[in-house]
Amino acid sequence: MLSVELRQQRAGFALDISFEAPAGVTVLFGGSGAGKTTVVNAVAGLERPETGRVALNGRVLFDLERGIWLAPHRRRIGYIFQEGRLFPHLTVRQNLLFGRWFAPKGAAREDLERIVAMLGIGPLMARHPGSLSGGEKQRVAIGRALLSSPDLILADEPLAALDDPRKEEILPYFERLRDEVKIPMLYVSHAATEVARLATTVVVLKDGKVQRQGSAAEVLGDASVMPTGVRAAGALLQARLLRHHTDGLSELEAGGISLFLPQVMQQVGSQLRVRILAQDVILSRQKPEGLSALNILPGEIEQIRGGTGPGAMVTLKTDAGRVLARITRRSAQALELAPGVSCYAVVKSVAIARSDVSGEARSDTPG
Amino acid sequence: MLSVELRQQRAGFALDISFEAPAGVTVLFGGSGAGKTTVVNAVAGLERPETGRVALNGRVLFDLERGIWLAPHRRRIGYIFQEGRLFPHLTVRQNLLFGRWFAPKGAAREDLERIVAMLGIGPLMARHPGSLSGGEKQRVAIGRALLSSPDLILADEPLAALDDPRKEEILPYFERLRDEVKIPMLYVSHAATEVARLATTVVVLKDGKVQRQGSAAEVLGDASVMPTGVRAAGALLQARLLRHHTDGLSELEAGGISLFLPQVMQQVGSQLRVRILAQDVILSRQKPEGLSALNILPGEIEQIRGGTGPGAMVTLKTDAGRVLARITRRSAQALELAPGVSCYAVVKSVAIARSDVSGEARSDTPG
Amino acid sequence: GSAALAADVTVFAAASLKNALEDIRKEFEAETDYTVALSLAGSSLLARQIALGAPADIYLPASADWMDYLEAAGRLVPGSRKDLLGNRLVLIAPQSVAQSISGFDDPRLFEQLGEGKLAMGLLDAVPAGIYGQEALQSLGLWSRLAPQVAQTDNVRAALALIAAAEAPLGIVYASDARADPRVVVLAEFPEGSHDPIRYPLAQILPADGPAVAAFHTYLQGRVAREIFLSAGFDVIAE
Amino acid sequence: MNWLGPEEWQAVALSLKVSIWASLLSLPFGIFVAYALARWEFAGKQLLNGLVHLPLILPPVVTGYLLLLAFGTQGALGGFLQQFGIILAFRWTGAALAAAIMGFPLMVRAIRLSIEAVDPKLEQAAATLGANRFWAFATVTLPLILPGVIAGTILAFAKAMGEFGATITFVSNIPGQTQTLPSAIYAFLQVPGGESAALRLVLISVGIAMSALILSELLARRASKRLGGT
Amino acid sequence: MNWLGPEEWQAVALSLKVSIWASLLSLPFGIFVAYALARWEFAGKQLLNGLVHLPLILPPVVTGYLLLLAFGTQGALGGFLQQFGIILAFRWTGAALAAAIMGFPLMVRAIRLSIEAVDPKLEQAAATLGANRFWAFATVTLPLILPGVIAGTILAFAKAMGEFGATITFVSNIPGQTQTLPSAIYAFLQVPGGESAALRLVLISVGIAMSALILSELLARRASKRLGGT
Ligand SMILES: Nc1ncnc2c1ncn2[C@@H]1O[C@H](COP(=O)(O)OP(=O)(O)OP(=O)(O)O)[C@@H](O)[C@H]1O
Ligand SMILES: Nc1ncnc2c1ncn2[C@@H]1O[C@H](COP(=O)(O)OP(=O)(O)OP(=O)(O)O)[C@@H](O)[C@H]1O
Ligand SMILES: [Mg+2]
Ligand SMILES: [Mg+2]
Repeated sequence: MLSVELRQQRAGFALDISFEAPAGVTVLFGGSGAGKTTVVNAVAGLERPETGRVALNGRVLFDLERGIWLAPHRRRIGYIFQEGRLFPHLTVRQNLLFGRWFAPKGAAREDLERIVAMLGIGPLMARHPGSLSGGEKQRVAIGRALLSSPDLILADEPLAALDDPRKEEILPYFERLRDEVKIPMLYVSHAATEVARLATTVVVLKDGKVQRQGSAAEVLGDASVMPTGVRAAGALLQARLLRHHTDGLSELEAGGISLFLPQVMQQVGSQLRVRILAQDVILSRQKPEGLSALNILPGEIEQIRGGTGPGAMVTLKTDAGRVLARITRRSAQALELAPGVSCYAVVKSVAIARSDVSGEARSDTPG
Repeated sequence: MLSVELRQQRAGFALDISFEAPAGVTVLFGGSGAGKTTVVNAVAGLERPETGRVALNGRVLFDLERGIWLAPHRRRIGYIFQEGRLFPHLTVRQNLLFGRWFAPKGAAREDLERIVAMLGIGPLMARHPGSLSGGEKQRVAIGRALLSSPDLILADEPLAALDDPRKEEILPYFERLRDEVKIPMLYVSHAATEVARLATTVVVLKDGKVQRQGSAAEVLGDASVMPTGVRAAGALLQARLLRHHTDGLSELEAGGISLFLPQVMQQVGSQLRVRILAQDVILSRQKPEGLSALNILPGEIEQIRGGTGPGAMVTLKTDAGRVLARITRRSAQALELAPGVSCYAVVKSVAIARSDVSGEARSDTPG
Repeated sequence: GSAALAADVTVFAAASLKNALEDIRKEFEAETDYTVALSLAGSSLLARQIALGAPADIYLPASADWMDYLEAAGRLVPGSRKDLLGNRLVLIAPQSVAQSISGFDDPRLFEQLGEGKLAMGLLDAVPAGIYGQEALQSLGLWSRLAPQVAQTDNVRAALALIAAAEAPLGIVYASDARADPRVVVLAEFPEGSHDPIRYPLAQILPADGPAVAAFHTYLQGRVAREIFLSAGFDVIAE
Repeated sequence: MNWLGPEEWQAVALSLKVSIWASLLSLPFGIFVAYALARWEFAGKQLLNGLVHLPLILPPVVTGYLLLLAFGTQGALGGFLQQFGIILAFRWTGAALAAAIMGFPLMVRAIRLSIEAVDPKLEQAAATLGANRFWAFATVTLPLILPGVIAGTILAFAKAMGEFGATITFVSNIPGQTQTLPSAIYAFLQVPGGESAALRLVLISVGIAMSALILSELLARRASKRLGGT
Repeated sequence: MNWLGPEEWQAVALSLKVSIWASLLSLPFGIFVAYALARWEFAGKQLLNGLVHLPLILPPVVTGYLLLLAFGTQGALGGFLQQFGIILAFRWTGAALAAAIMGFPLMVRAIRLSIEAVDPKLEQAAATLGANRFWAFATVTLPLILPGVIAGTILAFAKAMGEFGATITFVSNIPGQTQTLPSAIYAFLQVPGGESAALRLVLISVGIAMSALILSELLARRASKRLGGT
């Protein structure tokens, strides 16, 4: 467990936060200038705040009121920087093993082979960072942080400098990190996809304050705190993988309702989290027939919120969990939607991107 | 008109291409290492290929067989670099006016005020690049290239280093560039969205060869050449803006069919292009009733292509144009879809992102 | 000297004596089993080094001042100081542009100089410069020549200026002038126009061992005398 | 101050004049050579590099002697320059030349390193905006290497303030013309009892050069603070 | 070769020995001082910077004289060192000290500039991986500044090969003991007919220093080619 308490005054910016990060991945979420990097750097010991206290599993990293300030190299924290910061004069192997030279003798050692296999960087071992692509660099940076046997992993927007295909290439490695390696992680991001896929807990920062803290499902379902706006809002459903069909679809079960998704690379029986974007959901009053969409969830409308724009956000209570639907106000009127009205949510299988499904718990064989 | 002919041999890579770029925006599209940067740099004169010829509006920039090689500063080409490459010691204003010092006396001068207003960088004029955000830097870089009175604009993945919100912030400026400034542009990208929104012509490069060349609609509709895969495939419809409704929706007309979209910031009467992603389209055999989706396009199935995965790509001929739908093979069988069968395409208004609609022709008042 | 490499005798001598002293050293080493090391530099520098404990056994500077300085500092072996050599001061010109003059009252002296420079050692610091100024003053030429004097940090540098014909006139030692074919001697300064030029010799405390005494004596002997004379010095001793 | 005689004040003034001219006049050459060494590949690059460093390697007297042979009134270069009324021998101008040459390696080193730290892609960007090589250099690279240029100039200046061997060999010591501070210091050290006078001059010389160095550090720091990122 | 006498060979050998020791022994100090100047803020930083540059500013004779006063057998430091059997004055060790001090500003400059070019964020990264300051420097910064370290060392070496004024003043000019190449050249230039011998020695000295310089350029280039980006 990580407990953080910080205060810091800068021209035009005041940081004053306090939060506790339980085991798993805590995503620090917030817009530019919210203070995310400041928090992470203080935890790592790279910047000294005015006052505050950070403790990790009971070990005090600093407590400025008591005059305690541990040097960064004594904190045993693996930091994954946005720009990688690989050592250009060392090979990938040497970069990976760098932290090991300095790890205390008794520290539990991550197995190099295992990490290398997990990150798929075996073929790069003899190369220098200068010749790696952005995505490859970040994978090596992840490995390097892991192999220093840290008690906590920090990651400051590790994907921000990458383009979409490369992001998609790295995200699964962070999932594996969460599920296989089980080192607590503080992960800075301002992308909802990353929150949805990785977060156990989300801490939303705004202007140096904690605006909200909660589980990923809670925070993502709340369009008001999503800094990237309404397009990123969506529901997180907990589902269990029932079976893989021969036509390439996977069948999941959530609260007794079947969901069909393009093949999910997980073992039958695993618990999954499925993110369904509000804008991908169609609502229907009658049970739809003859539609190509395979997922139809009956439910009852809980809430309708309209904004200034043409859209309305409908919360539908289904047996699978709450589903958000973003529809036009015109449709809401035409269908006479109101709280208490029962209706159907229609979701295409193919609308659920692979990046919106992720394993919830550790599966024994990585996909 | 730009005509390009290049040959270049490198260890493990051979470039041998020839294409003509008509007026408007030509997007050079292709995966990493396809040779895009090599082409653009040769056109700009920053790298000298082994042999080849490039002519711009009849003016020969180089013709290595005839021993002609114009120095970069004589080519009158505005290059927008991926990393901005602003001059760190100059203010934004000085950066913008840099090219003007060197432009030939008689050159048609872009108006500083107009460009600054267009790019929304008025408040930044006195600042230095070091204090700008990534998106602001790129806007200044665009302005700097424009104000050098170029005959051609080159842009090498100008958005690749930005994250999504910032990309979304810059793309409209490139649209305005295309529509308002009318300087021909060669734009390197590997993002389908950018192709869809900007391209007049697309040149697809693969391993140093031109794999395909055609209009944006042709190339985007072809899943086989989309390097980012099937998820980016979609149709481009030509539509005319009919009216703005009071509930925030805009009504468009395409081949006699009405389309409802979230407010489009264009003048009534403008020609627009609307990209409809194949994965956002639901197919129905009966005319759907009581659905929240507002756009329903009747049509006839032209082709069904199945792959190895669970999906199938259905081409539907509608009065508005060809629409692509990506559905599961299971649905295709359940609905008994086959070429010649008539059915309905269902598209949610809100599924059409603002980034998927763009003005086709010049509109007199920018939004 | 005390290190293993060190020679039996270390001589600190004015650099202008290099050729002669090296010849003498060779003869001396051939005749005896002793070895001699010559440390050649400016007289002032050597004197200061000796005052600060340099391992010198014999000091042979180009002027009496610095010997006086060491004597006052109590560094000399009592009774070992002798004036060993003398020298004469000459007026020289570049061989290529020299006009012959009949004496220091010859007006062609000024023709020869023209607008050019009169090269000589530093007037306050280099012995040849000090003697030269004194001589010109006593000849009544100083006030006319002073504005055109170019001072160098040693006599050889002055000679180099004449040899390169950069300066049309110079004042150097006879011993320097005679060896350089690019210069000609126009006139020799008369005895009495300046203090006698003396190269004093002395042993430095603590002079130990027979080698030092032997070389001290040898420098005053017949062989050394021959060599000094042929190098253009006057030999004073005996 | 009355603890310096008029000749000594003259030496101070002359040393300042010589050092300022030496450092400023060699600057364009220093920048050019540094640029060539940093950015271009050409035959004889190593030779040029060696030549630049020569004054560092040679005993100063030798450098002075070579200067005398080349730039004296009888020397080939000296004779050539004389046709244009430029006389170096026995003039303060010659002292400036000697000081410039002795400081040149220091200047070139400092500037070259700062050029190597500037991304050549910025010059490419300037080229696409219409600037030819010269203007791209003058408007982009030069302002960016200003800290290095300042450092190099001041280093050359400081070196010039202390230069003695080459100067006195080349232009000798003529009070008011070529008697710089180091020559005066040397002269004082040659006579018994001259130490205190020499010390005074040393202090003045060190004071001037140190002030220049500290100034250059401050200027360079300010210049590099003005820049942020690309 | 028989165109050099045994004494001259001795001078060549001694100069090499002195220069190698001078440049290698001052290297750790040079790196430390360069690092302090590049990365730390501390009171007296400008003073340290000035002190480092002092040998550049002072006439070499003055530096040598100050060394003699401090490290001579009568000097405070010299007396102190003598207790440990370290004698510098009039020994080749003293020549090495003088050469080291004269070359120190050059070495520090070169190393400092290359340290400033290394992103301190890389050291931060090393710290998060458990490396303390020393190890972060030794394993990250040091390898990255290798080109600068090589350049600085070779510059100091070249300077040492040419150093004359401070050396002859501090340790005199005793053949086989303290007579370095420049001192031998000087002595030859003081007598008629010595020029050709002096020229031979100059050529040897230049040849050695140039080879070292070219070698350093090649080494530095190879070292920096090994690196690519971050
Ligand atoms: N070194 C600094 N000195 C002064 N102010 C700073 C410094 N670093 C950051 N700030 C300011 O502190 C505030 C918080 O910055 P911080 O970098 O922590 O934000 P962030 O949430 O990481 O933003 P981003 O998403 O842009 O990385 C901002 O207002 C920023 O301008
Ligand atoms: N300077 C160079 N020397 C040798 N090979 C190079 C050089 N620059 C690029 N290449 C190679 O040439 C090929 C084409 O590179 P280019 O940079 O043009 O590709 P690209 O299409 O721009 O790729 P990306 O999308 O990654 O920017 C690649 O195989 C690349 O490795
Ligand atoms: Mg940040
Ligand atoms: Mg590229």
